[in-house]
Amino acid sequence: MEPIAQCFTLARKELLLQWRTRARFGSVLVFGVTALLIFSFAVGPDSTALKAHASGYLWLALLLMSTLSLQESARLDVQNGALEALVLLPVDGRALYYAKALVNTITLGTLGTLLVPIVAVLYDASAKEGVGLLVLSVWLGAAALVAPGTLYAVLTSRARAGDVMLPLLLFPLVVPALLGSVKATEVIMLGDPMGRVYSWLGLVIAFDAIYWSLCGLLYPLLLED
Amino acid sequence: MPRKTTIIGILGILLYIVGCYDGLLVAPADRFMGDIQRIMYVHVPCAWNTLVCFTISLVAALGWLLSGARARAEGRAWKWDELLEATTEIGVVLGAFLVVQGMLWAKPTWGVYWTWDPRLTTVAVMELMFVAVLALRGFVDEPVRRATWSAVVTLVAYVNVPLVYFSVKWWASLHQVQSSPSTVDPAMVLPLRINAFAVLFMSIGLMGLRTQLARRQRQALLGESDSDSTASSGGAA
Amino acid sequence: MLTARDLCKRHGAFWALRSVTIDIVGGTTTMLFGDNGAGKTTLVRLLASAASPTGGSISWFGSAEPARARIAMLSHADGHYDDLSAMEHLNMAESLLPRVGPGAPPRRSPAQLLEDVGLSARSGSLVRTYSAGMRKRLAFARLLQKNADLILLDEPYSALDPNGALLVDRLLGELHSLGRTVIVSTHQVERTAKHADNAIHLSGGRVIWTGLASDAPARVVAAEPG
Amino acid sequence: MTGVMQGHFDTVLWVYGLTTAGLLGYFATLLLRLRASKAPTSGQTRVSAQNPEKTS
Repeated sequence: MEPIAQCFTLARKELLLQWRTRARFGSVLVFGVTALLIFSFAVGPDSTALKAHASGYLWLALLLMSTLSLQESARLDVQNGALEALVLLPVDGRALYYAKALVNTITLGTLGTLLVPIVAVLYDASAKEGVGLLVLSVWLGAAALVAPGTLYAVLTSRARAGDVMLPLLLFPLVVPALLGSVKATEVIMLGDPMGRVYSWLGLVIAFDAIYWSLCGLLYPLLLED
Repeated sequence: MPRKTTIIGILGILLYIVGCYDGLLVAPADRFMGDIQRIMYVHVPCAWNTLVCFTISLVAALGWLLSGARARAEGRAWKWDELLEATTEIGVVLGAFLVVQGMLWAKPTWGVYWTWDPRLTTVAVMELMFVAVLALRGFVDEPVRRATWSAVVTLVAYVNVPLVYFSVKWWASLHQVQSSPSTVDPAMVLPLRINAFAVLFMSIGLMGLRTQLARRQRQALLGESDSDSTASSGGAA
Repeated sequence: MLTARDLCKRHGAFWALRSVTIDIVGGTTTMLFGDNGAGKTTLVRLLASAASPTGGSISWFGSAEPARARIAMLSHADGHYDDLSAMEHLNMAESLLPRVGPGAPPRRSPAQLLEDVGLSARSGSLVRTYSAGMRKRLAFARLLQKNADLILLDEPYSALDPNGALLVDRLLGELHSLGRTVIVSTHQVERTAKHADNAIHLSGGRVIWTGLASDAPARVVAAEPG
Repeated sequence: MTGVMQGHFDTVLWVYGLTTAGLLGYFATLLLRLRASKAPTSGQTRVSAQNPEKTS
């Protein structure tokens, strides 16, 4: 069974697992909303400042949620040695990676999309350049967090102090994608007279391209015992 | 008999003394920035050598990942892992100096300790990424797994450095133009070059010591004595 | 079929296996026995290519590369997803496994496998709700699904009730009659000996005796208990 | 040593001092750590790292 077909079977399994553990998805979403609320308390009720930095808060919340959902999806595999059982089946390491990264992106992208209306309400933000573009920037940024995140999660879920290690490894790495996403979302929300949104999105897409390919190559190396 | 890397290290220290003397007292002050510009003679060499160290870490990571099962089984591959641990730590130490120097330079020049200057911000992010590699090594006990995992993370982090630089450059250039020293007077190039080699030689000396320390720690962890794996990785650097 | 030369494996400073050399003939059932910490599980994992040796070499079916499609392992960790059902596990594996070659025996369907291990009644409920014995039965089903030529069982009798143990007896007998090569590590020496051709006694990471399985129980009784 | 921004020589000294202290300090810590991790006793038979049964 060549890797592509294996990848779809594994993706189906991942989606089924995410559906079965959707209670956790809900709690991560509530966590995201709580984070958004707390940012406003941290900044103060000055609505113009909140509105100006709404995209920053959205991405901060997404970043914090990403570690939670990435860690959980890795834990499901490591628990009971399920990942090893698949590796010995044998299943191609890259198929394992892309299936998991794909479903992690769907999860994080959905979480991000659900946060958008909440950001709109809390910070009186609106998408001047269109909601479609805003959701696209959310999904591109989510994919950028997930590519290295999935690679690191399979590693930190088996290391001591893994829950500290994942953000410690992931956050500095995703700085370029974070800058691109925050700026892209910002100009989408506040208006983009000079049309710079595509250059920012281009930065995020470049990050995606590099890490979706590199991490796919490196993931199988982490499966060897 | 001190190993050849230690000799190079001592040579580096001597060169460093000469370079600093020249930079502090002999080279002419910069017409606009005055004496503060002399910080360049330690700042720029540290910057170059930080990148050199992390580049060697990349090579060491690739060396380990591409080493065949036979090389690993016979212990020849450990020298890559030791080199990675050494150069990553030295790179992080030099990077820390860079950040401190950058801040001490920024305060008198721009009145704030931290400007979002793309170079300095890239160094800070690079520092965090490679500190995370060292932290990861601290949390994994099994040597083979630790070697493979840190090699993978080093690869992923290194690829990110140019990306961070350009994205921060775009992101910061919206606020203020990037500052760089005025035209470099030839008399200023000499101390810069001396110190560049001085810090490089010192780094090599440090690598010699640090790889040996890494090997000893691994052997202590594995409870083995001075086994055949050391014969093959004698003078490591 | 399966040979290992000077196999060594260390975890930190502890040598789990000290230069073990074994030669397994195709179609035979070999029993590994010895106290806890003798290195049985480590040896099983190395032979199943679930771990790589610190020293020494293994050759599976004549090649240094493990043909994992032809090797199946039952390990302590059952490898299940708590949030999937037995049927879902087998259906997933069915679509992941390579298509059966022209000459090879056809694979049993998930339903048939669940029938054979006595799990058809609960095949739809999540593994989370299964008892230890039921989880083991699912592990057997997943193991049998592959029709592997080399089968490694790490203490198959553990966590099983009496009729579960009967199931293992039937399984060992069936694999033997199918001419599969089986390596089973166990503490139930007497019971397993009935199904095994020869045996290897491990202690302190070394092979201290090899011989016919029928002679094995005597060694265990002779050795002072504990 | 003329220069528009006079009087920053002390900052320069600080930077040079800290960098030198850092470099020499790092050298010193490595030497100390090496001495602390005493060289393996060469008296022991040289056990192979790959196989405890074989002395290399």
